[in-house]
Order: sequence, then C-alpha cells, then structure tokens
Amino acid sequence: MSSNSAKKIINDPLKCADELFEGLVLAYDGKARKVGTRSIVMNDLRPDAPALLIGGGAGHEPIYHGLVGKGMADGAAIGDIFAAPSPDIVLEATQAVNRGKGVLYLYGNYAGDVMNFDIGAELAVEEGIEVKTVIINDDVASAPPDAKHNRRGVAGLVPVVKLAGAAATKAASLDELARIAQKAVDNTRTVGVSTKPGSIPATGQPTFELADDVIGLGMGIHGEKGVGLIPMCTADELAPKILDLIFADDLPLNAGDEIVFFVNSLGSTHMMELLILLRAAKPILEKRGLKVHQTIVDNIVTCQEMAGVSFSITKLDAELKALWDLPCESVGYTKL
Amino acid sequence: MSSNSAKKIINDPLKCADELFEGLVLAYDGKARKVGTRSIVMNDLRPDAPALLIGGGAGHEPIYHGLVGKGMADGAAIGDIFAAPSPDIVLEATQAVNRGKGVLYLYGNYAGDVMNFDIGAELAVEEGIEVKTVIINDDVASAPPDAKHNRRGVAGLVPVVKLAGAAATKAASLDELARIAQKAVDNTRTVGVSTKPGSIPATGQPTFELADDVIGLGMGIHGEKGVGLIPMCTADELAPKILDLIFADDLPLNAGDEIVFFVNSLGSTHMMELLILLRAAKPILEKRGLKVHQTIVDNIVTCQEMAGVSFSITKLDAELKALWDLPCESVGYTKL
Amino acid sequence: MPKTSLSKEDVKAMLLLACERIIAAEPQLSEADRNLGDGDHGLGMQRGMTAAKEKLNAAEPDSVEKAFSTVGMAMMSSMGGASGAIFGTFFRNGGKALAGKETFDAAALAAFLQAGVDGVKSRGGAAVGDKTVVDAMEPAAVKAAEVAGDALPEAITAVAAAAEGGLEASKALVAKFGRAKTLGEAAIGFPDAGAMSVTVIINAMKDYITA
Amino acid sequence: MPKTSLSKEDVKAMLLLACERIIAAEPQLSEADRNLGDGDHGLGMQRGMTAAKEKLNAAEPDSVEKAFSTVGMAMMSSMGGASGAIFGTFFRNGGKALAGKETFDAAALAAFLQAGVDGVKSRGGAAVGDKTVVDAMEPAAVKAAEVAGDALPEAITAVAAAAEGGLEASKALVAKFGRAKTLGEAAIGFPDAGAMSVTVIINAMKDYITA
Ligand SMILES: Nc1ncnc2c1ncn2[C@@H]1O[C@H](COP(=O)(O)OP(=O)(O)O)[C@@H](O)[C@H]1O
Ligand SMILES: Nc1ncnc2c1ncn2[C@@H]1O[C@H](COP(=O)(O)OP(=O)(O)O)[C@@H](O)[C@H]1O
Ligand SMILES: [Mg+2]
Ligand SMILES: [Mg+2]
Ligand SMILES: [Mg+2]
Ligand SMILES: [Mg+2]
Repeated sequence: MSSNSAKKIINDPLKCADELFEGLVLAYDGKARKVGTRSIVMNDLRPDAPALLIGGGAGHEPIYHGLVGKGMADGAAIGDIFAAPSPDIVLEATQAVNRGKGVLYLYGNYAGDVMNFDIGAELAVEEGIEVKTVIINDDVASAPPDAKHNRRGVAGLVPVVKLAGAAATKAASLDELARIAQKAVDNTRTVGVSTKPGSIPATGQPTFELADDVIGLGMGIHGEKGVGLIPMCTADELAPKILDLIFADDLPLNAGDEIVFFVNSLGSTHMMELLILLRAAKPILEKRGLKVHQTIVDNIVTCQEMAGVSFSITKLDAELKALWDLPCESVGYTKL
Repeated sequence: MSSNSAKKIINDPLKCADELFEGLVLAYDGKARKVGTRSIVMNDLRPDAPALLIGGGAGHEPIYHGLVGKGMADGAAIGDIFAAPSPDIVLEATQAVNRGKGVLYLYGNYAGDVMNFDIGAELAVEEGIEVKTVIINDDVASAPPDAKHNRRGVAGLVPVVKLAGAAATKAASLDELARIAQKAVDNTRTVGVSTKPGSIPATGQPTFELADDVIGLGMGIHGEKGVGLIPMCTADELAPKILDLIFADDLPLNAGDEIVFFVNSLGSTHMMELLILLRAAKPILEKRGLKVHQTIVDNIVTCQEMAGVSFSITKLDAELKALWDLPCESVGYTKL
Repeated sequence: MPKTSLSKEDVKAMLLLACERIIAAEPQLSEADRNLGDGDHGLGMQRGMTAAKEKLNAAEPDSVEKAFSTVGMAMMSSMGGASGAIFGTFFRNGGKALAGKETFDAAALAAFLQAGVDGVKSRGGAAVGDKTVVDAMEPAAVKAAEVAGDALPEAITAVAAAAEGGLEASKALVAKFGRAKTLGEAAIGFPDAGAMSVTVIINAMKDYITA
Repeated sequence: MPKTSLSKEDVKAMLLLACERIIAAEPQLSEADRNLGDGDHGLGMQRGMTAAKEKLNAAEPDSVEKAFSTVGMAMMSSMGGASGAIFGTFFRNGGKALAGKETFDAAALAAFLQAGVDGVKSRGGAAVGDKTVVDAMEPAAVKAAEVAGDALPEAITAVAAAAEGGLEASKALVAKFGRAKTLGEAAIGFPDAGAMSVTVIINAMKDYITA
C-alpha cells in the first residue's frame, strides 16, 4: 500500500472508488440503488420514457454520480479514481435505466470516457437498447471554437445535467431528450483556473506541479494545461480574465440574454473566495447587459483538494429557461 | 497589507468579510437584500410573524449568512472574519427582520457572539422589539453534559436552523418559535475532528498547528481543542470513534429513533472522504437501530481550507420530523 | 515632562497613543490568540483602534468622559468578536464614571478602571483567574484604588505594573471563558491575548503621562 | 533457452510475466502520466494486469487466442479510463487474429500486433505522431511484418527495439489525443505513458521468449 502523503481520511488507498461509491448510494437514503459493479440508478423512474445516463471517473465528487436525482440524471456509471467507467459498467447502468425508450449517454469529453461509453453503447445495441450520445465540451480554454471535438467537459456539466434531467422528466422520445441536451451543451461555456494541485488518492502524489506565484489559467480539472500561467493576482483582476475568455468564444452573449452563472470551487478553494469572485464578476456580466437568472456558488466539480475555481455560463432560451425552473434534487445540486 | 502565504484568491486581505458579504447578497439573485453594515435579510417574508435571525463571524461560508433562505433563517447578522457581529449590526438586522411579532436570535455558543447579540438585544428592546435567544451548543467534545453552557456551536447549526426556519414559516408566536428552536438544539449533537488547519485570511497564518501523524479529536471549527490527539487512522477506525463520543453523551439515541445524519467537511476534506466515512458510519447507526430519515453529506460549516469532518445527529420527534420534511432553499442548504 | 492632571485634549492625545500602540502590536496580539484561541485578537483590536483613532481625530472631545466613550463606541461598533464587546464595554462604562470631570487625575484613573472592569465582569461573567482580560484589568483597578491619592504619574506607573503582573499571572492559568476555555492544561504557559491588550493600552497611558 | 515457438501454456506464462512487469512498473508509468496527463496510468494498468493475472491463473487457456483475449477482457472490464479501452482492444483484437493457431511464432506475433494496433487506431482515432500508444504499437507491428519469417527470438528482439524506438520518438511529439492533447509544446521531452506500457509488455514478451 502506498504511503499517503496527502493526509486523507480513507481506508485502503486502492479501494477509494468502490468505498466512496458505497457511501454515495447510502447518501441517497433509499431513493437510488446500486446496480452492477459501480452504477447508481434512481428508483421510481417515469415508465416508458427515455433515460438519461451520465458517468465518468470517480474522485471528482459530488460529480458525476452525485448528479443522479429527481429532475437530474436517472443513473450514473462510475469508473475508478480519475478513470472512465469500463464498458461493462456502462452496460449494466444502461440496462438498469432503460425503460424501453432508449438511453441518452451524457458525459464529459475525455478519450477514456468516449471509448468506454462507445464500447458500452455497442454492447447495449447488441442487446436491443437504443443509445444516443451527447458529449459535454464546455471548456473554452482547451481548444479553439473550430476544434470543439477537442474540448474537455468540466463544470458546465452541472447546468447541462440539470437541464437534460429536467427534459428527461418530460421528453416523449430519446431524440427529443438528445436535442435538448445538445442544446444545453451548445449554450454552455466554462473557463477554470487552478492555484494548487489535488492529489491522487492511491499514491498521495500531487496531480500536477504549480509554482506558488502563478495561476494556471484555463486549466482542466485534472491539471490539464490551459492557455498558460499568469502571475498570482487578486480576485478583482482574475474575474475579468476568466470572463474575457468566455466572451471571446463563439457563443453569442448579448444584452438582454438570460444566463445561469455558476461559480465552482475545484475542491479546497473556500466559498469565501468564490463569493469574493462573484462580487467581482457580476458587475461585468451586468455591464454586458446579461441577466443572471440563477447564480450557483458551490463546489460541485472538483478534483480532490485541488484549489482553483471555474466560471460557467449557460445561456437560456425560452425552452431551457422553463426546464431550468423545474425543481431538482440530488446529492450534488438541488433547487426548489 | 500582510503577505498571504495561503495562496488565496482574494483582494485586500482586510476586506474579505465585506467583500464576501457583497458576493453573498449577489448569490441570492434578488431574493434577499443587504441591510445596514453587514446583514442580509430575505425579501417577501410572512407578515405579522415572529422572525428568525442567525449570525456569527464570517470566514465559515456558506454558514452563517448562507443559511438565510426560504424555509430557513429570515436574516443574518455577520461579523468580520472569525468575529461575532457588533451590536450595531445585530440591531440593524433585528429591525429589518422584525415584523411586529418579535425576533428569535439563534447562534452558536461563543463568548463574542453571546456578548454582542446580548448588547444588540438590549438595544432592540430599547426600541420596543421583543427578542428571545436560543443558543446552539451541539459540540459534545467541548464540555461535559452538565456544563452545556460551555459547549460550542458547530455543524449542528445546519439541522437546527433548518428546523427553526421551517418553524418560522408556521409559528404563531415568538415563544413557539423559540420552543421549537430550543428543542432542535436539545436534540442535536456533533463531534468534529481535524487533520489540518485553515488559515486566517488577513495574515495567511494557519489557525493552529497540528502534526502530520495525528488527528485532533473533538476539535472546534477554529481549531479549539477537543478531547485530545489520536494517531492518524483510517476512515473505518475514525467513524466509530466519533460516533462513540456522541452515543456516550446525554441524548438518548435508542432503537427506532429517527435521525438526521449530517457528515460535514470543515473545508478542504474532499467529498470522497465524506462518502467513505458515511460508508463506515451508517452501519453503526443501523446496528444501534437508528433510522436515518435524511442523510446530508456536504461542506456547510467550514473554516477556510481547514481539513477535517464532523458528524451531527439530530433526533426527530413527530413535530420535528414534520418540520424537517418541509422544503427549504438557501445558498448553504436546500431540500425539496 | 510628567503630567499630574490631563485636560480633555490630553486625554484624547493619550488615547491616540494607545490606539497607535495597539495597531502596532497586532502581530503579537494575534500570535497570543493563536496559541489559545483563533488567532484574530490583534486584527480585531487593530480594527477597533483604527476606528477609534478616526473618531477621536474627527473632533475635539466635549469632555473627558466623551474621549473615553468615543473609543468605546468606536470599538463596540467596528470590531465585533469577544473583544469588541469587552473593550467597548470597558471604555464606555469606564468613561461614564468620569461624567462631569474636567480633568483626568489619579482618582479619575481609579474610577475609570473600576467602572470599566465592573462592566466587563457583568457583561462577560468572568472573574480573576479565568484567563481573560479581567486578569489584567482587575489588579490594575485594585492598585488604582490604592494609589488614588498619589500623583498621576506615580499612580499610572504602579497601575501599569499591576496590569503587567496580572498578565504574567494569567500565563499559569487554565482558561474558563472564551475560545480558550476548552484547552484545559494546554493553556498553561501562554498569556491571555485580551489581557495583553489591556497592558498595551495601560502602558501607552503610562508612557503618555510620564513622558 | 530461447523459444522458437510457444504453446498456449507458454503464451500464458509469457503474458503472466508481462502482467508482473506492468505491476512492478506502476510508479514509472504513473509518473509519466503525471507529466502529460492525470498521473493514474500506472494505477490503471496495475489494476488491469492484476485482473488479467487472476483470470490467466484461474484456468489453462483453451487456445493461444484465448490466452491473449483473456488478458484483453480482464483489462477492458477492470480498468476503465483511456487505457482500459485501448489495451483491452489491443489484446482482444490482436488475439482474434490468432484464431485457430496452435502455436505462437514470428508470423503470429506479426498478425497479433497488426490486428491489435488496427483495433486501437479505429477505436481511438489516433495515428503515429499523435503521442499515444500507437507511437509504440505501429512501429512494432511494421517491424513484426518485416521479420515475420525469422525465428521468434530474433523477431521479438527486433520488434522490442522498434517499440522502444517509437517510445523514444514520442518524446519529441506534441500530443494530439488523450488528456495530454492540450499541453502543446509543453509535452515535448516527455515520453507518452501508454507507449511506455506498450514497451514494458513487449519487452516482457522478449525476455520470456529469449530467456
Ligand atoms: N467572557 C469573557 N470575559 C472577559 N474577557 C473575555 C471573555 N471571553 C473572551 N474574553 C477575552 O477576549 C479575548 C479574545 O478576543 P478575540 O480574539 O477578539 O475574540 P474571539 O474569541 O471572538 O476571536 C480573550 O483573550 C479574552 O481576554
Ligand atoms: N485516442 C487514443 N488513442 C490511443 N491511445 C490513447 C488515446 N487517448 C489516450 N491514449 C493513451 O492512453 C494513455 C493514458 O492512459 P490513462 O492514464 O489510463 O487514461 P486517462 O487519460 O483516462 O487517465 C496515454 O498515455 C495514451 O497513450
Ligand atoms: Mg485517468
Ligand atoms: Mg475570533
Ligand atoms: Mg480570537
Ligand atoms: Mg491518466
């Protein structure tokens, strides 16, 4: 067993994914159940309806599996720490959420997730289950707009799953659910920054290296490189740097547009800092004429005790706004 | 300006409380407003009703002010970082939440809070506002059962404010509201542990010292000493140690009793660890015959990037259970 | 030249020196609180004394009483925390005892300290030996009563020594109030942060009076 | 003594050695992934090869094909992540190309590697130069085709050198797939973790065959 230099309250460092998963199922107080190796599926799902399945690697809690819930995802297929779920796990989850109308896979754009979900989909199709896939690629800093297929999926997952989850409570067909999920993705952009690495639970090793006097602008949630390092700066200096990257992207954000604005901590960045950043960011949004329909300030998309934040913007049209306003409840995100 | 060794995303280290407070008000999207120096008060409160005012020092976000909300507290009086609000702030908040039926002060048992809220109450009474006070003292490890007046208020604040907030939407009188809040306090116990200090935003200094190979058992959220240091251990070893301290206390927790079980991160302890601890704790609760009506796994009562966790148990009688089941929404805690 | 009696303008100048001394002592005061509490005592006192300085500088005081109570009001509203209530009460209640006095002499010093510590004790419930500000305030007040007939420079010098003695004695104590109260034996050896602030303030008064 | 042809039991033994070598190389493989990715590649490979070892040890293989596909299935289901899909596909598709073969010789080696790398390329979309496993697999497969007529020990030795050459060449590349793809120029100088695993596996095969 590796020594754990990160001083974490765990048991066997190699069993973290299985154990946190067991804990997660318990956190649902009987509203969801364990399926197969490492999938969680809601009980009491709408019959004869298309299903919403999310998933990804563990270690980023409360995502991904914590976004399973009422008005959220129907189920999640969970991998090991920082590793996409295997095709077997995807298949088990697919079978469990399917209610005869097919299953939408909705997950972040990582090579491992794409390949494993694709193999899982092939297995599901062999069993006669219709599968569609929508890939979340909200991370503006990871590739230019003309190479969206190379963009990572990061904190934009939360508004996207919220919207798709609301759609899943109403959609008549898998196609309709996929259309709305894709629209939510198309309307969502995120830029993150990091100030400190998280650690790999199995080894206690940091996930990356970062000097004390710099911020990684546009970094991914595993420490993937973004647009570059900038000198450590104040919240008031940082907020416009992040927003400018989002504004410079291809999503039109014009005066009068309504948005969801999500300020996310990557782990150990404290809510105090998120609120100080929100104070810096909101006037900039308002100056551009954007109307914030809902603000979310929380740590939902994390990488262990990594420090850093991300801003996500989701633009709401009338259809998405109506879906947004539906209540939802999950371990990771709840709204009345 | 002090150097900030904690690498935090802030502006002027001495203005953190004011700035995070401004951010917090923005996070409410117009549902709450700023009052006076540093108070937040919900709009659209039930007329002619007793009011629920909470408060305390800043730096522990999302508490205290983040527990203002629908079915939660009506308002909060906020101090500087780790400092109780001044009597002026308490008075401003009192005037703003009062709707002719008096105001219940509900806050954690710290000398500074008690003295400042007491002076605030004296000022409010001079203005003809009736005030009652219920003090939260859930921290089992801070004093023996016969010296509850010496016990700190910690994460039990969350279920207590939830219950009192639900009561505030229905209670006919200040006395009734105070009775229910007191009952919620009487039924709530917490034990916390710490593995790493947080930092003081103004100086970047750690809030306390703790060796790498020990855990502070029963420590308070500012690093106040608990029952002692124990060697660093696994989640499976730690969970029973914490629960045993709660079980050994004077709140009867017998087979068949229904409880709320709240696993709280003090800041940078990751949700993965909370879930692994929940996995260890839940079977122990079940073995004792306790029925967990609701599990909460979140970081709501924090001290900057301090690492550690607490377990809180609130025993529900029929009245409290009915109140628990009412929906609530706030920046810090929301349920359908 | 040592001053045997202070005008209200002198009192203001003396209190401004106390403000400066507390502001400068922030690191030591916070450090003391880190050992026993949450490490913010110096920051709170700095906030309070910065506000007090501003208020004192804003206008000449109407009276000796007003000079003290201005400091108390400023601390009470700007600080929060335990020490905002404690020092706010100390200066406000102490000041009230000087109502009508034209000058500040050794008898006034005794009246100020006695009323101040009485207010603190009834607000916070602490007594000597509980490892709080009272451990410095009470010996200072007792000594001031003894030397109330002496010349002010001698009186304040004796009072400052008594406060220091109280601070020193607080090191050996187990805390019974405030955040340090759960430390038990672990508190022994550390001086109380609030008591340290008391000595900084009284020493500043002494330095002003005896300079 | 070098082996010119392997029975299905030999293939099992050879694959068990590859499992051991990957498990032992966990720290280096994770370290390589930390430079370019999320630092878990060695952990995933360790998990996969531990599962593969168990499955191999559970029963004697029915066939040469089955020995390889057992490893592929075990990796595919136990690992997850990019490398679970990649190596699962590699061993499964490579194994399928050996259907019906009684022994494993240089021709079989060539068939295995070609089918394996083809599967990986169509699954992940990467080509040589994209800084992925393909950079080690493809040169190995190309070399294996060239030496398919040679004796197995000579063939595997040449193939292992080709894989190593590919790994070495990958250092100079900018990643186009996987987590490293956004690193740009910063990726230069570091070898690809997945390609490193390929060389560990092929070197283990070489050591078994030439021992
Ligand atoms: N009940 C009390 N009576 C008198 N002094 C007290 C009391 N509680 C705390 N104190 C004083 O307050 C000091 C701590 O002040 P400060 O750090 O500003 O407060 P907080 O505990 O709110 O952080 C202690 O060192 C002690 O002298
Ligand atoms: N599309 C792809 N095609 C081929 N190999 C790939 C591809 N994407 C990633 N890889 C390989 O996977 C390796 C990373 O594996 P691993 O760390 O297990 O995956 P993850 O990125 O999920 O953490 C890379 O070093 C690379 O060799
Ligand atoms: Mg990974
Ligand atoms: Mg404090
Ligand atoms: Mg303090
Ligand atoms: Mg990896």
